[in-house]
Amino acid sequence: MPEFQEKSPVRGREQLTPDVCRLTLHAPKIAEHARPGQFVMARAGATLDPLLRRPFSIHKATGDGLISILFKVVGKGTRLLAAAAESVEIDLIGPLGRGFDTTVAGPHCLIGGGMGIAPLYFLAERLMRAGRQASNPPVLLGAQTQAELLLLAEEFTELGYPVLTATDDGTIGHHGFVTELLDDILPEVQQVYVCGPMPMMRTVALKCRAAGTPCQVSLETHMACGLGACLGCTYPASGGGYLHVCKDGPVCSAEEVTWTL
Amino acid sequence: MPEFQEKSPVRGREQLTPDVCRLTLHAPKIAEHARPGQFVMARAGATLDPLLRRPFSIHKATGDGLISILFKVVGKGTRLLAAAAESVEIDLIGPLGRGFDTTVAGPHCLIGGGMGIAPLYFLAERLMRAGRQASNPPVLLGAQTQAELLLLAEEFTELGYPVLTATDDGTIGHHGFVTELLDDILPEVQQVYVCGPMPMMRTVALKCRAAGTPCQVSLETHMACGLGACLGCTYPASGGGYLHVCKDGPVCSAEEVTWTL
Amino acid sequence: MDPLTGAASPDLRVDIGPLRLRNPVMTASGTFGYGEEFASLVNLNRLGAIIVKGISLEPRRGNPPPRIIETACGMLNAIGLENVGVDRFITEKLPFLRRLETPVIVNILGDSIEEYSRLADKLNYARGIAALEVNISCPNVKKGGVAFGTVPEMATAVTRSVRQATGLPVIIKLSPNVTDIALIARAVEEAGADAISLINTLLGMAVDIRTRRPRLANIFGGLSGPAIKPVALRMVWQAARAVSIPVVGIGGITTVEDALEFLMAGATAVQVGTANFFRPTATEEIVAGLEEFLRQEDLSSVRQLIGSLKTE
Amino acid sequence: MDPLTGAASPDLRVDIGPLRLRNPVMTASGTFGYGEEFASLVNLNRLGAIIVKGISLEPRRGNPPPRIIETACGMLNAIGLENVGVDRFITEKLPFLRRLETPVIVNILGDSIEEYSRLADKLNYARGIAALEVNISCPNVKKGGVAFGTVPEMATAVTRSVRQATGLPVIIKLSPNVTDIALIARAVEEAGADAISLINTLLGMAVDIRTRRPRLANIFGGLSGPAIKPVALRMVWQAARAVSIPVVGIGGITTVEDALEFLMAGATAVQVGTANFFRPTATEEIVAGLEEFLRQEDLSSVRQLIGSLKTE
Ligand SMILES: Cc1cc2nc3c(=O)[nH]c(=O)nc-3n(C[C@H](O)[C@H](O)[C@H](O)COP(=O)(O)OP(=O)(O)OC[C@H]3O[C@@H](n4cnc5c(N)ncnc54)[C@H](O)[C@@H]3O)c2cc1C
Ligand SMILES: Cc1cc2nc3c(=O)[nH]c(=O)nc-3n(C[C@H](O)[C@H](O)[C@H](O)COP(=O)(O)OP(=O)(O)OC[C@H]3O[C@@H](n4cnc5c(N)ncnc54)[C@H](O)[C@@H]3O)c2cc1C
Ligand SMILES: Cc1cc2nc3c(=O)[nH]c(=O)nc-3n(C[C@H](O)[C@H](O)[C@H](O)COP(=O)(O)O)c2cc1C
Ligand SMILES: Cc1cc2nc3c(=O)[nH]c(=O)nc-3n(C[C@H](O)[C@H](O)[C@H](O)COP(=O)(O)O)c2cc1C
Ligand code: FES
Ligand code: FES
Repeated sequence: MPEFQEKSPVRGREQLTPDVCRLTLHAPKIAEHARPGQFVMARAGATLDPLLRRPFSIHKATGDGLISILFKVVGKGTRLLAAAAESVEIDLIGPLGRGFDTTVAGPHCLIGGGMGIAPLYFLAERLMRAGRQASNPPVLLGAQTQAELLLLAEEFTELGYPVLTATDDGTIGHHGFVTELLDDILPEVQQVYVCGPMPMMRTVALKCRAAGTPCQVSLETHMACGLGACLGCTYPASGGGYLHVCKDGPVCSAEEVTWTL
Repeated sequence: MPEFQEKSPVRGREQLTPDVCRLTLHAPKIAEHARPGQFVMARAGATLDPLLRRPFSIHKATGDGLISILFKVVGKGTRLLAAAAESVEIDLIGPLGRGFDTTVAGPHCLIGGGMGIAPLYFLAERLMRAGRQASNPPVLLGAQTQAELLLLAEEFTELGYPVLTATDDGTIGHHGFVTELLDDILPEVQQVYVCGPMPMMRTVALKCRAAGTPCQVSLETHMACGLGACLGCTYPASGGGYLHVCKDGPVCSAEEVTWTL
Repeated sequence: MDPLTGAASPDLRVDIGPLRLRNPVMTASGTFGYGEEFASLVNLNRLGAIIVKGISLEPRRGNPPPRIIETACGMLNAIGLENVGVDRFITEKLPFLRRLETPVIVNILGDSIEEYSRLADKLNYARGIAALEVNISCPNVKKGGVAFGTVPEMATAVTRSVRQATGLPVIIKLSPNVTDIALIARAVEEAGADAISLINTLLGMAVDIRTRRPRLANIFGGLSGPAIKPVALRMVWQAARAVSIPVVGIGGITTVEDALEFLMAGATAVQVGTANFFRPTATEEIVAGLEEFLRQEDLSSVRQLIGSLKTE
Repeated sequence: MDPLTGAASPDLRVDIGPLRLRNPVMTASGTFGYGEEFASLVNLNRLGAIIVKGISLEPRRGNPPPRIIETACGMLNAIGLENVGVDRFITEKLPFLRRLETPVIVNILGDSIEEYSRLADKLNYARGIAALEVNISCPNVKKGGVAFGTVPEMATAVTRSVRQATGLPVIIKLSPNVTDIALIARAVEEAGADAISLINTLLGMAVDIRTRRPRLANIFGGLSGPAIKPVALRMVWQAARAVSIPVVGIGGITTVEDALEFLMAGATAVQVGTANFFRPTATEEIVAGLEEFLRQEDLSSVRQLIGSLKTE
């Protein structure tokens, strides 16, 4: 699989909430080769603090050489990225890792929680493009509060997906966990794609297991390289031993993973 | 002597040459108490790389709570400062150190080389304000090339000082060292103030010694604290032992210093 | 009492052997001068203790410049233990410190066992000293031999001699440039130390590639600052498990989160060093941050955090 | 030949004992996988040598996660020496490496002297290996005892056994977690090492203050990256003065300036570690930068820089 390092100028910056930011970057090679579920390792500026690149799912990849990342400011690295002005160059490596398997037939359900929504947009767009929209159950999107969801929900709708939302504070959609929306839908679907916090993915994975529905999850671990070299990004595999999330994932079958939180 | 820590928003930014920058900062307490020759310890951003504050002479201090620093981008710290956008806060400590003795009577000559011009403007302005302009010999300003000098020379002229310039490349004024301009002037003056690279200050100091004219120099050393605490900023004193430049200086009598370069 | 909520303020007091501190945040020797230097920027009475620049029997000039150089997230220093000497310390520096409510700990250093004990003895007669901290590391001073703190027998000998010479609480400050920190920690505990503090700086070096010379006139310097925090924390944890006297954690501490890491790893108190240079209010901010953290976690005393690290 | 000026290209060749390298820039073990991982980002044929992830007799799973954590200008890792084992290395990884023009150095590790010598023996029979680098530090693996590299006698024993088991050049990779690096360096030189490399990671730790647990499942981790450069440089200088075999410098090297510091301090070659993670082209950039520096300084060979530090 081809991997590229590109110095990618910022071409667009949107502040979705005070701490959620979307950057659009010019990275033609990455954009061309990216598949849904893959990620980039990003670095802003020349400082050695923060030292390591930060992993971000590819949120959008378009024909004009642009990709987007959607992220929440949680620490030093994301703060630097969020502060990057127009035309500042972000150093990207990508596309990395194993993406979603989009070849599975039949109705599918996409479930995103928080920033886990990021890769799902790219997935939804490609599934649509592959002509898979017919009579799909809704995309399920969860977040802490309305502000995080407004724009994103609209974009899924524009793609042609029905959308159901849930918020922790009830400001929009279902008041509670997004996973609670799955029960009604699960019987109709033949494939679940989920990305979000681990407890959420675990709930979805266990529901899918009970229903016998295949489920693909997108894992998060600390990563130093993203290239399979540091062996730092391990996650316990169901068969014993470890998955290396940057190579064996980030997208794995829920059955490959140990769910012992 | 009062010292303050102020989070000082950038109120103005001028790019004099591609690598010389002037920042105007809102630091009312520092501006109020600053005396010519004193400096600030500055820090931009929250990164730990660079770690230490950087010392800069106070270039201007005005009644409206503003101070300016004039600096050349030479490394990480100055690069960060030069990149600071309008209203970004720079963390300043100041005013620090011993400034120029401005109580000396009689005609005086100010000699600045490169960024050593920075504190001399503040000095010139205060000397003028104190009514010391009468029949002064010219301010001598040296730099590598014209671009660095143009605006600064004009500002000294506006203060009412005659200005003579010298550049390494001869693009403006005397083609050669600014110190070469001193010989004609030295006999008329009773006090020399000099700030610039060490070899230049040494030449001036030795000329002044030969002529019996008192000379004040502004020293530069690496500084960790600027407060007299780390004892890192030493410079060999003429009497043996060391000067602590942040407390005993930066301005010293040329006779206090060992000139053994 | 919290002025807003009326709730009792969390208790920040800790005991370093016989010495009770109002809070566990001290200044590290050599990074806070003699206290006065920070008087206009920091409320000195908010600190747990002030540890002054290392004092020797005679004044010392220190090393030739350059003495300091910045490194990635750290700095190297080769000050060479410049100080005013014990006599001028007592007459010129101590009077200011005595007026503070904050205990003053005097950091001492010497070239020989005798020098340490004579220093300890002299300081017995000075009013206003709460404890001695004994620097047995001195990596910056070129003394024919190895540093006291790298050989257990030598560390024992210094500790014994200071212990005998003074009635003040004795904190032995350990060098990190050793294979087995627990060994040295146990040695000084057995020799009578009331507490240990660690780490002093890691021995380092930097080269100027243009001149092909060491960047420090002394060739070697001591590495300090955030860069060394992981090493310091590891050594504090190892030392705290090896001894039963209190351990004072030092090394790269800049924020309240850093301080909490050290307390949880087993430190009874912490010292803030290099951070004083670039963030002079670090100590005060850490004190405030500890109170805040205790409130958030609903704890009544900082002592509940000490050594609270869970490792299985 | 410089294509533009027609001037002879500066000579970057160096000898690591019997092993001649095209240039002195290698990849540090554990930070470059088995080479393939970087094939799409780096021109592997530009490198002086590739040192692969440490190999043991049997495959190892390594430590439970979390295994890595960022620190100030550095990172802690507790990979636990996960590797595919020597057999799979030879059948699965070596064929790719063999096709490169760049020499391959295999980093080996073991739990016992016998394991080291059996590994060395096995690798004798594999084609395409230029040298062995022997990791005697392994701070991450919880083995009842101390690390081989911290006790001169143990370091000597490992060196001897590997020396006897192989005809390949043997580089012994030293642990920095010792009081006296020169002592260990001399011990392994006397035991027959062709070269030494240093430093491996500094033992460190980090605490998660919310969970009050160590951030690494293994509690301890190895500190690497720019943060440790001053310590590494000091040790390289000390080791280079203590032995007459070549010294390979490692620790925080990220830029050509860093590499030059190590060469001047006495390293014959350097290894780039953590920098590969955040700047995968670091090795190539250093090679180009060395050529450029030699041109600027009008030097014909990089060997003129080695140990060129002036100290008085
Ligand atoms: C494959 C993958 C895809 C991701 N996609 C997205 C995305 O699309 N949008 C988004 O907002 N976030 C995403 N994350 C999480 C994102 O990488 C972290 O939020 C980010 O690294 C935090 O960096 P920081 O410096 O702001 O935080 P800090 O806490 O200061 O980071 C310190 C260290 O911890 C690591 N780290 C911290 N949080 C995480 C985390 N949740 N996962 C992995 N490493 C972490 C950092 O990479 C860094 O090494 C993804 C993570 C992975 C592994
Ligand atoms: C009292 C005083 C006043 C100064 N006033 C000015 C001024 O008005 N304008 C200006 O352009 N420069 C001035 N300097 C020099 C200025 O401080 C340095 O250029 C600046 O610190 C370089 O930082 P850097 O991170 O860009 O460079 P780096 O080389 O990356 O800095 C690395 C370290 O070296 C120190 N350092 C590097 N160069 C110098 C230097 N020349 N003097 C002291 N320390 C240095 C830095 O502070 C830092 O600790 C002054 C220095 C002193 C001591
Ligand atoms: C400039 C400087 C001077 C120091 N002087 C002394 C000293 O005189 N005595 C001493 O015991 N430690 C001295 N130290 C070591 C510090 O007290 C502290 O142990 C070390 O810097 C690690 O902490 P830090 O990383 O917070 O700075 C000095 C450190 C620095 C940076
Ligand atoms: C993730 C990681 C894995 C490592 N694995 C090994 C190893 O298997 N064998 C070894 O000898 N050193 C190993 N090291 C140590 C490095 O080779 C190197 O000595 C050390 O990281 C210091 O160099 P640096 O600061 O450039 O990274 C590893 C380092 C890291 C960061
Ligand atoms: S992140 Fe380095 S191996 Fe996965
Ligand atoms: S800069 Fe710290 S004492 Fe002068």
